[in-house]
Amino acid sequence: MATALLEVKNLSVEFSGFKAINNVNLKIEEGEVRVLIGPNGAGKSTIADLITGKTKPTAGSVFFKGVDITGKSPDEIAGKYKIGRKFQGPNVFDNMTVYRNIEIALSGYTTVWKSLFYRRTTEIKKKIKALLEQIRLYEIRDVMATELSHGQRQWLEIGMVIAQNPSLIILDEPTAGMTAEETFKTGEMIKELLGEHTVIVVEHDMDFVRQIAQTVTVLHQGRVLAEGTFEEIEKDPQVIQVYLKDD
Amino acid sequence: MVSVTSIFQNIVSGLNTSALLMVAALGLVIIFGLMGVINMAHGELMMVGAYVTYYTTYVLHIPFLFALIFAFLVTGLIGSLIEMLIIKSLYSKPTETLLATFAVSLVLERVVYLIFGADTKNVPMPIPGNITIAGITIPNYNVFAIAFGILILLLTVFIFQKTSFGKKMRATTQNRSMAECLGIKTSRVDTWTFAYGSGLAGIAGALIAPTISVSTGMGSPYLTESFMTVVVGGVQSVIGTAFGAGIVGEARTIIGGLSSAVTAKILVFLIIIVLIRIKPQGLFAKERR
Amino acid sequence: MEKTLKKIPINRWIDMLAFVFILIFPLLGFKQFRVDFMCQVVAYIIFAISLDLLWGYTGLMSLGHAVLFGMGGYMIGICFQIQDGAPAFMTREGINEVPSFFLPLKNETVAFIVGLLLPTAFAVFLGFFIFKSKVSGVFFTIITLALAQIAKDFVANQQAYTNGFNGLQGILRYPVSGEPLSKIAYYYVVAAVAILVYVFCIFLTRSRFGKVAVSIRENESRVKFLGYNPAKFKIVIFAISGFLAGLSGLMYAPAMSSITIEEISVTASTFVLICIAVGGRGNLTGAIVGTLLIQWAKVLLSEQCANYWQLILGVILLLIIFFMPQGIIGKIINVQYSIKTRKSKEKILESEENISSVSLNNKQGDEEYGNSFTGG
Amino acid sequence: MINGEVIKMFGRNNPVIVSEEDSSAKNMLELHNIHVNYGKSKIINGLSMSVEQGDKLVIMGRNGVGKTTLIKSIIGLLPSASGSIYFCNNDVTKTPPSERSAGGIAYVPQGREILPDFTVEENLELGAMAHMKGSDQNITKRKEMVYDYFPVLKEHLNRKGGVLSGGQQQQLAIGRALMSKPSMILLDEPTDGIQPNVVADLANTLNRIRKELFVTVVIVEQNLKFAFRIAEKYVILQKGEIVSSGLTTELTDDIVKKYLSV
Repeated sequence: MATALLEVKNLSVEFSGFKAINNVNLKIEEGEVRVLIGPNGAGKSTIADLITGKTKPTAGSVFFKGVDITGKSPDEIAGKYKIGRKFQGPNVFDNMTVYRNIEIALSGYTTVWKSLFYRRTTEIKKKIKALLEQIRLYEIRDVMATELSHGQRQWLEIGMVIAQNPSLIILDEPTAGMTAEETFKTGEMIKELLGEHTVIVVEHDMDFVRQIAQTVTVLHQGRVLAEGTFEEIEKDPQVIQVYLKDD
Repeated sequence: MVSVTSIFQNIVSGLNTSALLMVAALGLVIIFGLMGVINMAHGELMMVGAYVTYYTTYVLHIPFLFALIFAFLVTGLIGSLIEMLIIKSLYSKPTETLLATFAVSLVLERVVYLIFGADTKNVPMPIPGNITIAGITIPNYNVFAIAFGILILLLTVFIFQKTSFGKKMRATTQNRSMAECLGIKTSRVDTWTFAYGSGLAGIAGALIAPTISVSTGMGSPYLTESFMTVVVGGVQSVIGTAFGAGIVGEARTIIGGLSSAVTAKILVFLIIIVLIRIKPQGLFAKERR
Repeated sequence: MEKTLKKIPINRWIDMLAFVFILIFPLLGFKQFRVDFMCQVVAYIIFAISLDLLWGYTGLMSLGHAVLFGMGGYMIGICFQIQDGAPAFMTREGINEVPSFFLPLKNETVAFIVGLLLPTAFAVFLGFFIFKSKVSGVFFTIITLALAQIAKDFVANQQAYTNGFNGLQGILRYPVSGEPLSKIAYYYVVAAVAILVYVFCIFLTRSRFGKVAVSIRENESRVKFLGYNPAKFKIVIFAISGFLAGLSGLMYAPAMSSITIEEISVTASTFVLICIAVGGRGNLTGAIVGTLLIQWAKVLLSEQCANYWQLILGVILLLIIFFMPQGIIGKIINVQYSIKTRKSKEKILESEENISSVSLNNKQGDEEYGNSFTGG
Repeated sequence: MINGEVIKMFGRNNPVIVSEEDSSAKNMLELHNIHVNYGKSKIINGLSMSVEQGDKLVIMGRNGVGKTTLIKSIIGLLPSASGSIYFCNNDVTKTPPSERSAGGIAYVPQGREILPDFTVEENLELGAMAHMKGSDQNITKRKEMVYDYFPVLKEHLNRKGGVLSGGQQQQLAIGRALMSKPSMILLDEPTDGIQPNVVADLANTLNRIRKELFVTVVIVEQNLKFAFRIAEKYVILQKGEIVSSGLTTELTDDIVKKYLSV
């Protein structure tokens, strides 16, 4: 059995006494779409932080394509191991145009030397144009990111993550603060991604999860509570209890 | 060989530098450390304190102690005006705050220049003479300055810990939104806090005034000194700043005694650069989660 | 390449105008001391551009940039002082022989190169310590503030080597084959260097390297997750900025024929900040226009009302901060930007309307809309 | 205390004799079509709601639908982009939280936000400090009132707030809110991270507080059992809009399944 794309082995992290993540094990296969759900404070975003190197774990390890990347710096994980991360509130470059936001995210030119001699070849221009059309922002490519609507800023950041052509994409609540229509469109956009990339989505919006999920992992108080298809999860009494909090 | 007494002499005179440095840095740690406002006019507020002392003692012949209080009130008033008119609308913009307070320092310096003229002023030494203990001579004024410095430190700690203003101020700096929800008018607390910090700068200027020739340009070296002390001591802690002042003051005097004041400053500068790498939040800062 | 003339941003036109003005300035019949002052202003433009790279583009506000400027100036200053043995200020201090570490500076080109490399190396040293640590931007500003204060005291204190408070006089305008350059010749040398620096910075800021610098200013933590190591970029930018600051010092000192500790102090560092803040940061034009405006305002105002000009400068800076935070040129660029994107902004509004309109009608049909999907 | 007739326990400026039955049903809090954004994202879009004096309302909905944002806009931490908010018939839409707190709204935030460096007693005093014109004697009486509801606080008066357990911090936060003698108290997920047994007596205490101090309670809660014991009316949010409301007795299972369950 080929080694999993991403494997998290008994991972834990403690913030001054409080165990935010408690001995979590995860295995994500190449091309899979894994959704992490769970009530607030379950540790969903913390897992994303641990994988992408934003926070260092206190125990356990993260393997990517069989290589131990635990505790490596975010720029190495993003650049060398090609793990792209979309943050919760859209996290883009405000006073740069849509076009420049995508261009800066293009992978392959991240060292000082390469960035000095980068040329915007026609091939790159075609690639950016296709990407901008995919996230429906091509017509407003020379508008500053600050002036986009909330949904459009989320799409811009999704576009930036794709521009990194990562082998693993982590999306942190991509539909937060979106209208129902924008949520649906984002679902379509992400489904287009699924072919070429493995995607981990951290999400609250159940309709959205139903729309895209293959396997769902439910986290509760830093532990994996349940794992399975959306239908299984929906019927799992433990999950319902946690969600209705009538413990 | 450097005799033992002269080492002690250095340490004691170092105390004086530390005391003056502490009062100056206390004002800054409140404004920069707790409020997060980079106040480039801190030196000029000290200068204003010095000129107020000159005017009250030399011209109006008011006793030095009252002159100190008067310096505190005048600079505190100026501080509250600066906060209300300028700082309040720039809270979320650190760069603009820095440039604005720099502009204020230019204006303050010129206004005092236009009022008092170009020539330097000399504040009469309020407590002349000195005493010698076990071979070490200490100017009486230094003893007063050290005592007054410690008094200011204790007073500040008392106000912060015990008075309702102090509690409101600490609540506002630790959790502004929660303080607001408890009914504390945080914008008014900001004005009072900035005024208190400025007042302390005024007192520092007043304390230094008799020991130097007061000129409108005297402010800027103290700005850097105070920032260095706050960085060494710990940006968030009043007590840390007192220790920071002790270290910077003593280091400057002792090393100054051995080689030159400038080499001392360079050494302190290098300590800070290395310190930033190891313990960014300063030596004595409380571990804030 | 549809690079039509209309596409060139407006501020590049202003740059061209500014440089044309600088080039024809000596021919406009101004008195010689005015031309001499403009020569110093052009040297200061190079200095302002070097700081704009660091602060305007990368967001690193240095309050001690004049120290790097001074390193350039003092190297060339010492060079001309030690041409014929120990200068007066050394012999007075009992040093009759030129100290060994100064000897290489005797040669003009060596002094020039050291004047460039010393600030660059110092910037790398400082950058390595500050940028590699997990410390917020404001500490960089404080450290550079302390640097400026200490550098001024150090130079003032080393009477035997730097002639302390009265600085170094008699700095010649790079004599070629024995004769120092004429004032007018040197003016055009400085202007040429300024244009070269400007063109280099246009390339640098338009390159991807420049865009990474801007993205570091905008959102440094985000840049890490795109695979960049911001610390490396910041050190390189600080080094380039140090190099150019040294160059501006090397151009300024001969124009002024002297260099003193005033030019390397906190006041000098913050003065160039005001020029960029008033002009507008992050577009090079602001640094050029800001320096021209504020330097000339300083000279003309201090002639009329010597005691007031600093007060007026303070008030101008306050007005700019409150009413035109992005500076004069920043304002102009924003106007051009909003005109240019008016069309595409209408697209946003349209697309927003059709989004909300779509979601309006789908709200009524919430039920069927939901089910039809899960079935798929 | 005579059943049905509540004499104000301690003299607010105008001693009011109110009996529960004929309490005029004037609306204490009214929200008219408010829109609240967080940055550019529209969290609350066009929400209207009213809360009457003495109401016991619970706000429910899945994660991320805007419950906390709604509470924060009532206390004023988040400005409402449009629409208006009336409290006791005066327009508080633009007033800062400190004025709304002075007007009688108390807020117990999610995560309690106890000031860690202050002792338990200091935390309580902070609650009253901005509302006190009177002398110290008045504060001690209020503290006694709080100890009556939360005796555990009395045993830890000098301990720093930061070292208390979740449950204790919760009781301190509610006690601190009561120190300002509010007429309305907002609680954001009080049972979050609290052991079940503490949750049970929290419900009883809240009911006692409501009855004896005649405080209107608005509570954001996902724990249905707890909510049913406290509240009489409910409101369910989805994507920043009210999708269902009414008496808690009318809350059917399929509404729960549709809007609340996983």
